[in-house]
Amino acid sequence: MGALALQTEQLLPEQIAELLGLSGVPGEIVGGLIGAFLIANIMLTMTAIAGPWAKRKITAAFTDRIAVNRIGPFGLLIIIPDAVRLLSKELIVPEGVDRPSWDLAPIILPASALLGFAVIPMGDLGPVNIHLADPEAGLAIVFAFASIASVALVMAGYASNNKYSLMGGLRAVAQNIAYEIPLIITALSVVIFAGTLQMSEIVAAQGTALFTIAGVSIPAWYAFVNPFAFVLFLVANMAEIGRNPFDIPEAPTEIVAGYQTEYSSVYFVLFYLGEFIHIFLGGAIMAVVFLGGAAAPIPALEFIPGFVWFVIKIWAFFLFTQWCRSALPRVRIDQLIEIGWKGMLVLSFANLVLTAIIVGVII
Amino acid sequence: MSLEEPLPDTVQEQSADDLEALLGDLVIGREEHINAPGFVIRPDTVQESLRRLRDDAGFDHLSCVTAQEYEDRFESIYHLKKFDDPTQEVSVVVPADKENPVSQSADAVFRTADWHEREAYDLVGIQYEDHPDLRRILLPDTWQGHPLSMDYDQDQPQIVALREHANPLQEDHRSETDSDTMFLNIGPHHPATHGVLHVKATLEGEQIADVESDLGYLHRCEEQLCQNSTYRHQIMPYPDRWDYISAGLLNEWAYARAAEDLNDIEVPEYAQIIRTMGAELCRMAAHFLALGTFALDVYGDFTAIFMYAIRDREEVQNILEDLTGQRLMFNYFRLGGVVWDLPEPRDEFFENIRDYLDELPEHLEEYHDLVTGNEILQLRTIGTGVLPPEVAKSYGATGPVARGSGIDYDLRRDDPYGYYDELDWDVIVEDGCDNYSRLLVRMQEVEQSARIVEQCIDLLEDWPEDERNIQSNVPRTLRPDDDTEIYRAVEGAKGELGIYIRADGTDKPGRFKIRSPCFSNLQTLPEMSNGEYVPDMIAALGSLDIVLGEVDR
Amino acid sequence: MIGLLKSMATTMKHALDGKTFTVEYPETAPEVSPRFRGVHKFSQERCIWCRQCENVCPNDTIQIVQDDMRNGEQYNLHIGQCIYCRLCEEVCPVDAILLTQNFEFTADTKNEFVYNKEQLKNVPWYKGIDPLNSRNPDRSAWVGEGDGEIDYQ
Amino acid sequence: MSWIAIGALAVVGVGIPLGMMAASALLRPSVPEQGKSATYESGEIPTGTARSFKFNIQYYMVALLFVVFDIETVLVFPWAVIYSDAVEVVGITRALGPMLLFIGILLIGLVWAWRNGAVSWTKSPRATRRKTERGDA
Repeated sequence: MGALALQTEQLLPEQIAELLGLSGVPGEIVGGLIGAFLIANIMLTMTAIAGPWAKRKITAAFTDRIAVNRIGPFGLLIIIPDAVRLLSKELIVPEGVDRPSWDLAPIILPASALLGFAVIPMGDLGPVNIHLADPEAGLAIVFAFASIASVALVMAGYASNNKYSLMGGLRAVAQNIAYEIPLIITALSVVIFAGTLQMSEIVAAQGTALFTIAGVSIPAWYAFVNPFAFVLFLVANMAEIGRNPFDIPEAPTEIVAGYQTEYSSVYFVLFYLGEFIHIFLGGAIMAVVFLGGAAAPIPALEFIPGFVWFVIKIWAFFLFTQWCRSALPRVRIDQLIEIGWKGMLVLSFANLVLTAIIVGVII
Repeated sequence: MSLEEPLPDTVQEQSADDLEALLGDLVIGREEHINAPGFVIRPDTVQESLRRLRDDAGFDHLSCVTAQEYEDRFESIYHLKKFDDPTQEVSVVVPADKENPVSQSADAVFRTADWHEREAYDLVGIQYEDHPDLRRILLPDTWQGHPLSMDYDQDQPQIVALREHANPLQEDHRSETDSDTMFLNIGPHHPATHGVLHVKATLEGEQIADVESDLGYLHRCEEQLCQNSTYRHQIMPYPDRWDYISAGLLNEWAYARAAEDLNDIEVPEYAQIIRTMGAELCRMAAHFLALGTFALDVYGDFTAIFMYAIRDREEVQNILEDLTGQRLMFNYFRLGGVVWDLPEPRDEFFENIRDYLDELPEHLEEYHDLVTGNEILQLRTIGTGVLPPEVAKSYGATGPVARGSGIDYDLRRDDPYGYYDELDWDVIVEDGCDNYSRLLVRMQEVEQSARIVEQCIDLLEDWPEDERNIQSNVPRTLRPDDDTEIYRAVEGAKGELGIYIRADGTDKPGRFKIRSPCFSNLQTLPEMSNGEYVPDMIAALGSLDIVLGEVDR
Repeated sequence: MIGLLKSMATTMKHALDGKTFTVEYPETAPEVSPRFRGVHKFSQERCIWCRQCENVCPNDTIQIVQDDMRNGEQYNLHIGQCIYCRLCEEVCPVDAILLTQNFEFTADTKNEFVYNKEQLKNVPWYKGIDPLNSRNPDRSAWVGEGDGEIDYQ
Repeated sequence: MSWIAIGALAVVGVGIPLGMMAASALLRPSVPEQGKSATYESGEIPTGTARSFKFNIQYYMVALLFVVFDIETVLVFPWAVIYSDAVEVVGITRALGPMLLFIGILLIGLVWAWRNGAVSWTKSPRATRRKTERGDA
């Protein structure tokens, strides 16, 4: 093998470039494109499982029902007819829509969510390190990409020329920006520990053991180091991705479907896709920042590839969103804004200052 | 405690002559209805008469307004009751000119008259003077003629045009403030309107500036259907279709009670117990659905609570299916009794009910964990959709809506029928007046219904075999005397469900009027939601627990 | 906060106990109560063409055509319009019409729901249950002996 | 170098939706009808346009506050990164003190906004008035 031997520390594009025997900028570009295509397809696959199948199955479990079980094992093959069905629906363009932005919004939403995954280290699968890029400002970049989504939502809401859509779009933006700051400030309290914004470094910083009880070592994941920040981040994250109890931008019983009311056919699929990738991105950020990235919880389980652990963690987050959906009512827009500004913001600052003091004292 | 008759010193009682003296020269004639004395008054003294009866005699509940046309005149009947003692009733009969039927509106005295008079105008064609907004209510605005009037051609087809709705606040928005409003149609095809209700909402930002319900999408001419059916058999299947969400037996009882009193039919005690048991099972099923849909409105998706409530409801429906042969459209009551005795083997049937009742407390506990104990739900429902008791009374709200506003009014206790006064149970009253109270009332009423059912099956189990008489001897054709009139109400799942019947000497009613509790309850929606947020309006609508089949009839 | 956790614990309990309330319909056909009222079954052999069922039907679902001699020619029943009130079965003096437990019927158009006497005769029993037995004890209990007219022809 | 890879994902991220749109365009039927293209308003004929109404002022307030606090978080980022190193070099007081002051000033701003009701959802005066009018009636 020799020169072709892959090094797991290398990022995915470099590995691909090396495999193909390319170097320099052309190698970067080809490797980048192939790597990007791989990662995008991983996310598409996960969404395809989550949307038409897992979401129904999970909801059914909470509601004592059976749900999809006809096609394939456990009904898994429903994904294929569902995809065909959704793609082959007629696209209805309502009167008076603002055409360019109405068409752009369903592209921007999934794209922005996918883009976030560029900097997420997803662990290694055998010799392959699934990590596209590792810029030094990784954490800031992922928040920046994720928040592009609000632009898509307000575009969709405004362009649709529909009152429900407009209200949904406005609610989405108000909610996103109200919870953006607590989200970032809480993440910063973790950055104080790690001392870096680079994703791989944040993961590496959680690699040590926090303490050991009866031979079981608890890893120094920031969820265990600072559980308060973890809970705050979880709540802000739920609001950011618009899941119950913060699903007011879509609120079916009030504003029908919010910003996606007027979308049909593939445009609707793209919104759906974008939302699911957003949930997974939310889960990925949780995993990287608080749950040790792709690390196994205990050393004994390290034989399982990191990528599997990573997928388990983001699916755990997805499951959590569905769990909340089964049991929690949605809050009202005014309550949401007040919880955001008066509760979450203050708590996140308190958390930041306290963390800084504790870290300062200990060091 | 609950079954005590209201204390005599708190509720004044007046004889018919007292009332006549009170009304004085306003009275131009007397009528005798089976349920109450009737006073004929001139059409321009409606407000004065009703005000005297309300303020000086305590008749604070305008239960129903019935309009009808005779050969020589139009007539509106105001059925008045007391919230404190609904057995005291009086009918105010207002004849109107045949050529030019104009009558004074009672809206200034009882707000509930607003919609009832609009319905009377719509279907019969009486014009109400001083009415704030006399438009059609059940039929489209462009409809020609009044279907229950005598000269109406029932066979003539009509084309009804769809029109855009005008923003009711549009005219004045520039003069008052510079902010703008948005007119929004919520319904008829909307996830939260419980059927085909159309709510015209004027929004200001996220708040409701004005809301108006537009009814009639599910109008099926139920009154006229009943007028064309025979007393003995053909009417009974229809009440199941008013409040169709499994409150069927409660509805059937409303017709049975009115028709039995009209024809002097006795119901055997054994049949009364079966009726009571069946009706309370229906009430449980209806309240479970109300709980589920309310959760659906507040939680947003078809979440766990909705499914759990449906599960419990299905259990009740299984029992009802064994008893009646259907899950929703029971057609189980007959005049003078019920159609079938309990299913054989009886032990198994009792066993099923007991099993269900034994599990019920655990399930209710689960709902309390899931719903009422949930802080976000409390945040959402406590203090929203407030309906003060005086307002509720003025709008004629009844049932859980009234009891959630602290009005202690339940016809099962206050105007006893069936076997209720022999049993031990409580009327649930909560005085929070908000969405949360109405939710609590329903959940506790399920417990009380379970108590009633349990006592009923105890009685039925021990009933001697040779005395199981399920039906009294009723002629195959019933022809009540010409011009006898009766108004009788029972406590339906949503409130006071009343039936007015005027016999015309044939085997079919001359006028059949349904007083639907949902119709009156829905009228309170603007009171509860103006100035509130859109989600609270949705929650308030959910807490009213309307069934459009009963609103539109 | 306690309430929220309790709510979530309750739904999780349901998710984990593995019980389902729904069934896989065609494989697990539901138990139907013996009294259940489904599609009608008609027996021309029994029918005496008294037309009481047509008379009592609240919404004109049953249509009977007779010749000049009052011999029955057609017996049509619109099962899509029927409200399944069972009054026709109740009034029938000879058990010529019965409501089976059969609730499964399909058609492409509304007109196909008009069953003639042959189709009505061929309606199958549901799971082989003959409803007559389950309803028999009370069949005539409701008919009073009062003074009203009996409308046999 | 990582920007090339991120750019590649951006290309793919836009390409996938476009590809799906193209696939759908090949598959889907098109049966235009006037009734279909009306905007959805619960099955009623829509009134007016959604864009004619003015936004609730509340949305501006929230947006303005967001801008203020978002710029602040940008300033906190570098501080958080170097904080633990800085504590070792210059000690806790000098590392934490200025940031406390900075956050303190912002919090005073938040308290001011709070007291002025900018972070509470404003109630529309007309809607509230209509409520009281109804109540009095």
